Amino acid sequence: MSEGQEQQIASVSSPEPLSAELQEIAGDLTTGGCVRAGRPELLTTPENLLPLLNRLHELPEPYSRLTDLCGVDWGDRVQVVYALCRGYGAEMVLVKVDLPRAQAEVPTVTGLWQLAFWPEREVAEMFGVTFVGHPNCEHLLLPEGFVGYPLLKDYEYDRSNPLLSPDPLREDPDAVLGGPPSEDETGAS
Amino acid sequence: MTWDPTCVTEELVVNMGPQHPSTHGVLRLILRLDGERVLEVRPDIGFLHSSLEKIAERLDYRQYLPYTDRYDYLCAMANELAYVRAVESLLGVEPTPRCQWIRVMMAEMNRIASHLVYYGALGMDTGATTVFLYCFRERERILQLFEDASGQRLLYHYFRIGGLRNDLPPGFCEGLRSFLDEFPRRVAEYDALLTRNRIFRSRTEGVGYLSPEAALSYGVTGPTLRGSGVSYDLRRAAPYYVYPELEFDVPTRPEGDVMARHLVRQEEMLQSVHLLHQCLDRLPPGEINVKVPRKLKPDPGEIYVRIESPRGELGVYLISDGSEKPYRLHWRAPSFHNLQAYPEMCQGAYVADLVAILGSLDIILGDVDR
Amino acid sequence: MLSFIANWLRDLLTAWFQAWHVPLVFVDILAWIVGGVAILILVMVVALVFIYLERKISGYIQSRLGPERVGPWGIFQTAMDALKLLQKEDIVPAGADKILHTLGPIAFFVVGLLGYLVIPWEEGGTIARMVDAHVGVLYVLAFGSLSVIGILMGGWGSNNKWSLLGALRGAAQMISYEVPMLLAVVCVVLLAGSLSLSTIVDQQKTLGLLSWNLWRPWLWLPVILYLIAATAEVNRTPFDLPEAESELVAGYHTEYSGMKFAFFFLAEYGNFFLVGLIFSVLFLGGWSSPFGYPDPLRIPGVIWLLGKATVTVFFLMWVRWTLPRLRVDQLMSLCWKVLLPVGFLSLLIAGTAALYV
Amino acid sequence: MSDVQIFADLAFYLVAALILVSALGVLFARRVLHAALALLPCLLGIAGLYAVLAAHFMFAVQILIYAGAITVLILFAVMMLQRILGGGILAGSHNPLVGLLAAGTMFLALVAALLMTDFAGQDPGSLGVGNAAQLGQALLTREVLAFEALSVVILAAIIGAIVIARTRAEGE
Repeated sequence: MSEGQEQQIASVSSPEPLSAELQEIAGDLTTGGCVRAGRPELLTTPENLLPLLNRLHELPEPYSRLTDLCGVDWGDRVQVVYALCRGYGAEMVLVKVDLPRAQAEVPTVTGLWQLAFWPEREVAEMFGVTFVGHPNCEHLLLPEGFVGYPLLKDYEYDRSNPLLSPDPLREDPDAVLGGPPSEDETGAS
Repeated sequence: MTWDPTCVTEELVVNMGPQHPSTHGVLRLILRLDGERVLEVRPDIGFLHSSLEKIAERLDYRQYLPYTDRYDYLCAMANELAYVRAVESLLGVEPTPRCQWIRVMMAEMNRIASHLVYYGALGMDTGATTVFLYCFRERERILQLFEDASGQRLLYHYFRIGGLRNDLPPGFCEGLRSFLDEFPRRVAEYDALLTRNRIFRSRTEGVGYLSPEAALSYGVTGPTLRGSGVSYDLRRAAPYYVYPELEFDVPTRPEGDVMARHLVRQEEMLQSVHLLHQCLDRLPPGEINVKVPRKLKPDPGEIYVRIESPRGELGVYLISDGSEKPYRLHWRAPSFHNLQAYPEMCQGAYVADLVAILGSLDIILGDVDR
Repeated sequence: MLSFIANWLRDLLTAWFQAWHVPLVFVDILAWIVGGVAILILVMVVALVFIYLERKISGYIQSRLGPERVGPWGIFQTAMDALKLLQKEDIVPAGADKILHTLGPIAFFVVGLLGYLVIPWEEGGTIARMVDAHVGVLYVLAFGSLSVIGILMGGWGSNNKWSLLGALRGAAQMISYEVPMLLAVVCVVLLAGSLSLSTIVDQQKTLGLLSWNLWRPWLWLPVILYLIAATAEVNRTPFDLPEAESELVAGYHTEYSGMKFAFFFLAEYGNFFLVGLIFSVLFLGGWSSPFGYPDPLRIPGVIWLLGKATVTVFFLMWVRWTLPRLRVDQLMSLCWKVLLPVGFLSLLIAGTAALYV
Repeated sequence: MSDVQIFADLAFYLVAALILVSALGVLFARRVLHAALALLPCLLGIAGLYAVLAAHFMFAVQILIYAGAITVLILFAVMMLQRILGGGILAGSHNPLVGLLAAGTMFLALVAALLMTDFAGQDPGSLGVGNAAQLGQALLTREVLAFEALSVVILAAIIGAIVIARTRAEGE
């Protein structure tokens, strides 16, 4: 096909080394990296995540657009994957952070991109990752009070246990929503 | 009665949804209102969450395919396209040329069908009920063609790993061509009925502004982004299949309001017509399927595939561990990210604007909640 | 024809009452009751017919069929729907104000009926003749202004925030649009020199079609003004904000079911038809035949009036199924910044015309 | 003419009863909104009185202005205020003494006016209350000064209301 098309047919499972540019700027902040199917991947640690993202942002042609954020459970560790784009172009880099299952904490990137608010909440509720500094890490897709992290590989639905802990929203909506002091003024009672 | 100058008017907290005619599904918006003015909007999502990503880990690659239809039910072809392309890339399989052309054709037809629903729904949201029925009349013809090809009207399951369910049925191209000949006139009709209507213009112009910077930060894509003046279309930026060989424009509008997004979608329908004409003219003969093993066991590895769905950038992140089942599948759902920018657009809006802005985002709750 | 029947009834009753030594004033009272019941039936029938017509016409406009299952062409569909509504459970939401919740639709319905009392159905055929002779126009407007109360009661009494918003919208809208409507009507009154609807019709009957108020250039502004304001008064698209389905679910009648909902619905169509009737009386020559006076075709005036009103109503339906809805602030600025000045201007024009033409 | 007299008397008593009952409703309703709504039949009843007196113009105007506009305004204000003040307005009296005093004075004044007016010598037709044309003539010729003065007062009130609302809105 044409030049611009992403060359991904041949080499999904056979990674190649990183390009010189990425090697140079990211080398000391990463714990590994490769190019898979024409797309660079950088592996980093939670401490180095924000500096790395900042450095990618400061490139002459910056990887400035976060398009996606998701989690992967590798059994012993949980990985958070950030997909960054070079502006509105085809080039894309995946930044991956490995977190130990026992203490899965990673700084939030909501300060850099507004996009991260919801996906981080989703990863938090699905994988049990704590995003340090996230302003509001309540459940997003799952109901309030859901027990467990369903996208972890070892999650088992246990019929004997209830899926939900008591729902604060149902108990006292106003305390949760910060709503008006009382509802009965709306309509005469 | 004591006079309290700090007390202007009491705020009203209202739940819009989850069951509301204009939330386009089960979306709940928590509104804080000052009279008719909106002070704050907080979307509450997840009512349609169906664990599609978890389901993928329990099924093999082929079994999961029908689920992709169900996730964004208005553009099932686009979802199938993204998924099939991801799996084929993992397997190292390239579909035949005819198959690629047909896939692109189906995706573009689905784009028109999806935009038609958007168009009518926005009309409904602003109170013009008739254009909705007109749009469904035209959509019906596309659905009829889809039914001829795949046997299904909404959830097609037409694309298969390595090819298609079947070749185009006889009469399909003629039917499509007659539709394409008529459709631009219909769009002109909608344009006269809705877009150029003064009331509609006053309801949409300057309403729901989204700046390009905010769009970038929120990761807004698709027509919503192009309505903010950013010319970004994956069919152009990172083309796939036969798109590099096709000629089309990426319509953009600089205004960033509801009307801009509306006009972008209207123009996109015409561009799709243009694309479909080219597809019909150049559709090559030949095989539609390539041989793939009965048991699909891709080598361990991962792939991130992006396509331009009617709603924006649709991404599939697929990891294989060498077994028959995907190790992890993640959808980058365009509606999910577009909806996140919604409170930003609603600043200073009226209650009635909320509905129009939501309509202009063209979200599908199945896509948001997955 | 109507007055013939009425006179016959009256003579009969008078004879009976004299025979039974009952004071003759009861003949008048009875006549009023009969008239009231007749109007009640008329409004019910009109509402059913127009709901059916609206469905069929909207179907035609939207290139679909509309109801067609119950009876030939579905003509019994609305009647069946009304029957269905009667059987439905009457639900009063928790925490609602029961009294207001119940009174709302009734008030709306009754007020909607009262306007019919002064419509001149044919020559001299008004039920409240005394009232019409002095202030027919004002009377209609006065009772039009009361219909807000029913909406407010319903919206407030439902204990639903959407209903409340709808009721507030409705009240604000109906009060505002009363002003341009009054101005439009006053223009006609100025030219007629009378507040009586019968007199206004009488002045348009001589040459049939040609003497309609509609053709007088100095009344063209009021015609437009009245149509716009009246559409707003009966809450129809593009002014259907109080019940805006896509925004407020159904506005003030969200929480209504069964009979009460039917009352709201019937009264809405009753009001709608009343607008058509008044428009025909004010601008289309009311009961008079378009072919001159006396009618060469000998068709009863009622038929002409109903026909003219139907045409007006059809026009408004056409508008409804074509246009989108305005927003609240646009609605208000349209009323106060456009219609009101235009109203004053047309008053000026009509006054000048009344003096010099 | 005794039949008509009976009819008129009957209508008068009915209307008077309606006025009294609804006025009591205004006084004793516990919710202020109910009180405001009870005002409606009261005002309609007064319109009915005009109708009994064959003052049709006053009848229509009474409904148009008082029942149609002023009641709605009061309802509006009550709905809004009830939300502003949070707790809702109690429809009780805070100052019964002042109220009693005001009502008593009003009552005395009305009784005095009733006693001083010579009803028998008045021909209702000459007053022209029911006739729109005469009323208009009077307003624009004999009473034009009072009419204009009133309109100025109302204009001032409107401007005042706008000013108050404006400063409130800016003070947020």
